[in-house]
Amino acid sequence: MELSEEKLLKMYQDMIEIREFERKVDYFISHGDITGTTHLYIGEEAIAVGAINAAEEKDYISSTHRGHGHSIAKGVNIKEMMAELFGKTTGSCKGKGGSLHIVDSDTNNLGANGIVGGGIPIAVGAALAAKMQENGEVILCFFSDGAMNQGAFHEAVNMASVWDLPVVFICENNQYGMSTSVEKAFNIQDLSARAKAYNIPGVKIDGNKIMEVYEVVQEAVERARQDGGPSLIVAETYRWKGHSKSDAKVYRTKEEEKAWKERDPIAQFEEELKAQGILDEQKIEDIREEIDEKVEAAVKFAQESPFPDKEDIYDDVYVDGEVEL
Amino acid sequence: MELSEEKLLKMYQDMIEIREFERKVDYFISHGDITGTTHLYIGEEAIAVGAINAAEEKDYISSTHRGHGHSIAKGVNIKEMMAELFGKTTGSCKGKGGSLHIVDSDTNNLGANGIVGGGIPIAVGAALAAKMQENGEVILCFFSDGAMNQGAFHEAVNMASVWDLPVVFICENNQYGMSTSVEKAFNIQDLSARAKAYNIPGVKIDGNKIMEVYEVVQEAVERARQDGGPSLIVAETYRWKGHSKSDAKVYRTKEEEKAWKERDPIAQFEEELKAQGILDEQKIEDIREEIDEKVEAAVKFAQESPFPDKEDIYDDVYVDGEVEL
Amino acid sequence: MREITGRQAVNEALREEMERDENVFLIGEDIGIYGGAFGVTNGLLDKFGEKRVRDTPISEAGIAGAAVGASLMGMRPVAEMMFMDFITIASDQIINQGAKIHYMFGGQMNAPFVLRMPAGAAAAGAQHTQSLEALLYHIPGLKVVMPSTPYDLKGLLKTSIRDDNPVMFIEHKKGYGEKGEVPEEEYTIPFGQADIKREGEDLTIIATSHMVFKALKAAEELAKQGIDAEVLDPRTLVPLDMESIVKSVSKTGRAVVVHEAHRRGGIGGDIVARIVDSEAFYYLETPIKRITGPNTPVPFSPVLESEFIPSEEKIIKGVLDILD
Amino acid sequence: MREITGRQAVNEALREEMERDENVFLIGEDIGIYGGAFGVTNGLLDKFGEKRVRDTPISEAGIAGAAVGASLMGMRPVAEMMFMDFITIASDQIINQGAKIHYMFGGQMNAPFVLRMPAGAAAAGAQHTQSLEALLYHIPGLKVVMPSTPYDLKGLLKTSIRDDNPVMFIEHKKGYGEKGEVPEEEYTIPFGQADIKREGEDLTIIATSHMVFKALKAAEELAKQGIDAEVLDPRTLVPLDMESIVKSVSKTGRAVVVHEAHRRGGIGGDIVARIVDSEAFYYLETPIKRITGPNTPVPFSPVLESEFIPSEEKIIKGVLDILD
Ligand SMILES: Cc1ncc(C[n+]2csc(CCOP(=O)(O)OP(=O)(O)O)c2C)c(N)n1
Ligand SMILES: Cc1ncc(C[n+]2csc(CCOP(=O)(O)OP(=O)(O)O)c2C)c(N)n1
Ligand SMILES: [Mg+2]
Ligand SMILES: [Mg+2]
Repeated sequence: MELSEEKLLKMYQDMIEIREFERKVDYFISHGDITGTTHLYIGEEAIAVGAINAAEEKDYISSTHRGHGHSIAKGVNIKEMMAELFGKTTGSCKGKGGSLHIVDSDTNNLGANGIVGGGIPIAVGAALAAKMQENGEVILCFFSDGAMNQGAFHEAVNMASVWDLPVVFICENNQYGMSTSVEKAFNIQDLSARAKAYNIPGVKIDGNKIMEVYEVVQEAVERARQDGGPSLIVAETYRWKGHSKSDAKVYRTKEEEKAWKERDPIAQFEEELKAQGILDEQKIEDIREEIDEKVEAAVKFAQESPFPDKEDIYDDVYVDGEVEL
Repeated sequence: MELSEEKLLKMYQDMIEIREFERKVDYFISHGDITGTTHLYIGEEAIAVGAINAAEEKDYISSTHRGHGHSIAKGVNIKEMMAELFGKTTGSCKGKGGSLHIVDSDTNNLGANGIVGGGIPIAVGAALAAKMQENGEVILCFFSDGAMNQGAFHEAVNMASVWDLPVVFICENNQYGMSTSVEKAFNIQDLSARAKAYNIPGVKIDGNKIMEVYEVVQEAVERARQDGGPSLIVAETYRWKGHSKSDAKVYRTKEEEKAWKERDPIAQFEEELKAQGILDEQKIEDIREEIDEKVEAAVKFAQESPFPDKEDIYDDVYVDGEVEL
Repeated sequence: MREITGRQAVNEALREEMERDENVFLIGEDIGIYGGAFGVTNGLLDKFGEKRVRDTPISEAGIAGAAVGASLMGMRPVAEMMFMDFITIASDQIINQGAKIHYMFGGQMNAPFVLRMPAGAAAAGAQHTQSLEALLYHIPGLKVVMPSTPYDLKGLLKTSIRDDNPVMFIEHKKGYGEKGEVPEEEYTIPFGQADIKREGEDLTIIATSHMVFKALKAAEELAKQGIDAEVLDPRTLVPLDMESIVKSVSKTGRAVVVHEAHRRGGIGGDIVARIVDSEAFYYLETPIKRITGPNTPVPFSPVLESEFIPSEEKIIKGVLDILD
Repeated sequence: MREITGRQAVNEALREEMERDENVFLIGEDIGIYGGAFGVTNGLLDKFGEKRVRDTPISEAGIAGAAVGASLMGMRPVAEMMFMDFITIASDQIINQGAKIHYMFGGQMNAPFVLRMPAGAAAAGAQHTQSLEALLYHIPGLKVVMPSTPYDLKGLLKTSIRDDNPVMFIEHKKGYGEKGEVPEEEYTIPFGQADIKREGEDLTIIATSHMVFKALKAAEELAKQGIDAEVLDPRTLVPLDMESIVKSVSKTGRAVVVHEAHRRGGIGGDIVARIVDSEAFYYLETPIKRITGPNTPVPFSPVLESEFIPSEEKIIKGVLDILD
């Protein structure tokens, strides 16, 4: 896999940006500036960044409730995303969506989803369109382990398989759906075994190794693009933070958390890039500084942006026409 | 497999009874005495009879839209079932259910289901109860190929697997869901491969060979009874008739139909029993006569029974209490 | 003018829209070689091929999701639920996804798909006979169309396919066999325009879907008794043409609402409430009656099923009740 | 009397019923060690073990189906949907199976399960905030309970668990934190009995779930302006205590109905229609107003969400409108 230095650095930057963005979100959630709850992507950065960079810009993604990382990797304007979390009118969804519904049509991002597994049939529908339009576009469909036990997963993956649709199913197996471990929710250890039920390629990979993610996803994307049908990739990873704001994490041990943190996807990639002479301490510092500024600017934008007007509640229910009162 | 002559004869009789019952239904459907539509079990008799006889009386079944055969094998009173099809007040459901909702709590029959796959989660719930009650009961859950692409199948089988529930999933693969062939609806040839997705035993068998059905189901039932968890059995078969009343069968060939009819499960079993000296022509004639009489009696009962009163519409909405008008 | 059936009307609308716009395609169970459980898509596979008349596995959530997803990419899917009762399986995609995408995404995307589904009692038991329009009517973001005549079926289906929002298109099984005049020429019918199917002065019968035919027959009977009923068919439930309803009820001072769905929580209650909350309240001379299916599942037995379905006689009785 | 929160009230009801009847068990997502997304089942795993407090995979159709199936075998499952919005995934099991089993099987079987689910807007966007009671209210065979206070939550949940029919038990997220008096002693509350939460002479405010608290506050405000509002909480929607509603409205001659759900097709319309079709019609001095969530999905931004939820001010304004 020969990647340009530029691309490798971009991927590294994306990972840092995700982590720093999420740290800020964590802060503002716990301080009440962001209302409701949110699901942080910290610890899983290698998957979104590796996968999305393995595809082309014209390709699409569908995302999840834990979706900030996917959106950043796909190129969302983080000012707008942060403003959305703050419920501001300048947000990605004009404040109507919040964290669970970040979307970005400019970057071919079909949006996050508050329903576990809810985005999978939609991704398959998008892939059906791509196939009918013969435009060579591929859809990356992200979800986590919990979603694999939704009926929607089953129906949609089967349809994608039967019709050879250009979609890559990427399971971010972060070992838990909320408090429920994969051991409790599945009777299989290797979730990629589910691919056999649909006769599509299935592979389990180390989701904390960005280059592994990149390579495997790229292969799957190219196969899909050549009309070779869908694949299932299960990337093993871990969410460092609680499931959401109010999670006391009583269902897992500190040791387990520690072990996974030692396998930090960013630190691992950093080591690689250092070894390749692409990164050094100075460069890392520069990058971090740049990203800090970018994230700070997003926060500032979000904070300074106005809330929507009350009357905006009636907009966007229908494309045309009015809401009945 | 040592079965008593008595039991073998009973199984043979059940198969004949199903076929003759269904032939009568076919007649009365096409003559308008039975309204609506119905789905005939002709050609698939070996599965219901083999499977249900491999279990014990105390075990339960859950059935499908093509459910007359399961009900007969489980011991339903065919007078009541026929009366139900005629919409009579003496019917299994007092005329409220019709063919799609035959049920018989006396014989531990949890009922047919109009929703493809709809009975699978219910069977799993029943199995959960059996497990909690530690009563050694097993649930036989019948469905056909089409149901395997319902999300409900996926969710329910996974739960049964994770909790080691005493349920045997029996797919009657009759090659079609309505007009849609297994080839069109699946990208796998052997549907029992789906078992791997849940790490349960999965096996494909000849569903037109009753003793094969019997043996494989018995093993699965005993495993389930010993707390060994669920299994998936895919029994290959064919429905001789159209999907339902109005089916012109344009989606399949006469040759295919002929080939399958040559593999008639009843004729095959008859040959076996003859070879074993359990059956001869005289005995066959006696059995057929007896069953003809039984089915005729059911028809007579159905025809002579009264329709419900209009006011009966308001009964049975709730166990207690009234319907709001 | 030529007469065709409801079934043909739907078929023609699909055919014409598929000819007009190559992005329109059909997806559903057994809609291809089988022609649909009710024969509605007959012949379309031959004309447009498997790509545009796509048979699916029995996966209603998958079908609805495919429609949502494809619609986001510029396609114009027309998905079929073989029976309306099966929206229960697809309802996450309908209610939480399709209906809300435009709104929760702040207008960034829209989902222009149509979901066609036959409703209504027709000898098939509790799980194949429901009229569940109230469930869709409640969900902001959906448009809900429920036509009666072949003319309305055709014109409104064409409008539905061209609409930029998710449209729930509810057909009635018994409407497939009803005949009516339909011009050869192209036409569409705008949403939100009720149709006065019969003019009258003494009271307004607001009836939906197949009940329109029964209401019209009841009105003829009533005419013999000197009662002049107006029969108003809303045709689209969302948007609902309250203006015409209010106008009619203000004129007649009396109303009955007729639908086949269960009374409790049916759309009839909402229509009553909207009338009561309008200027028509001040013209009301009598309570507004609802003549509907009862609050029971739909029973199978023909005797019970015909008791379930609001009959001409029950409509007449309901009308006479409020005229006393 | 001691005061406890809505959350504690539900928890106590579950605990007591599980102690009373060993067939009662809980099933749902993250209800065990996590104690439920809203902490409602806290401590129950410790007390009753994994067998009776069963965490599931994220499979709502499977959960509902498991509840239906287990209930047919003599168990008394209490299943939780983590958010009411997820009934969309389980709705085939709820609507086509659980609700209809007793009826379509001619009374041969019954399905005594409870489905608990938190509804209501609370800063979580369009897919986690809906009040979808209208969808359940429409389906014959279901009982639908929607309590407000801790006292009602506890007493009605106990009744629900003992009921022999499928009961949809709708909690409000904001009700979990509300405090109220709840006796130490055992009690249950019968279905179909509305509670007059405040007596008054000038008009009737019919309010459900968390809107009861707002209606009571509005009534206090109105009292300062010399307007004496009666606040009626139906508590159970199916069965609905129309007798009390008709009595109250006949007394006051005026009514407003308040719910958080979207107006169109919400239960408010049905209640209005039932009032209009009752003897209370003849006592009505003004139109009946509905004060409800608008016909839009629930938006996320706090500014928009608080515009969505009917406020004390809006209730007061609605009341003043009809009093003019
Ligand atoms: C259908 C549905 N069920 C339940 C929930 C509540 N919920 C939100 S996230 C979550 C856990 C999801 O687990 P997983 O799919 O593994 O994603 P992860 O949070 O691990 O990224 C649950 C149960 C939901 N949003 N949607
Ligand atoms: C959820 C659902 N979708 C569609 C239907 C309509 N339908 C009834 S039977 C049937 C075919 C079922 O195929 P399969 O499960 O293979 O059963 P078979 O008829 O072959 O016994 C269909 C599509 C239904 N009843 N339920
Ligand atoms: Mg996970
Ligand atoms: Mg089949």
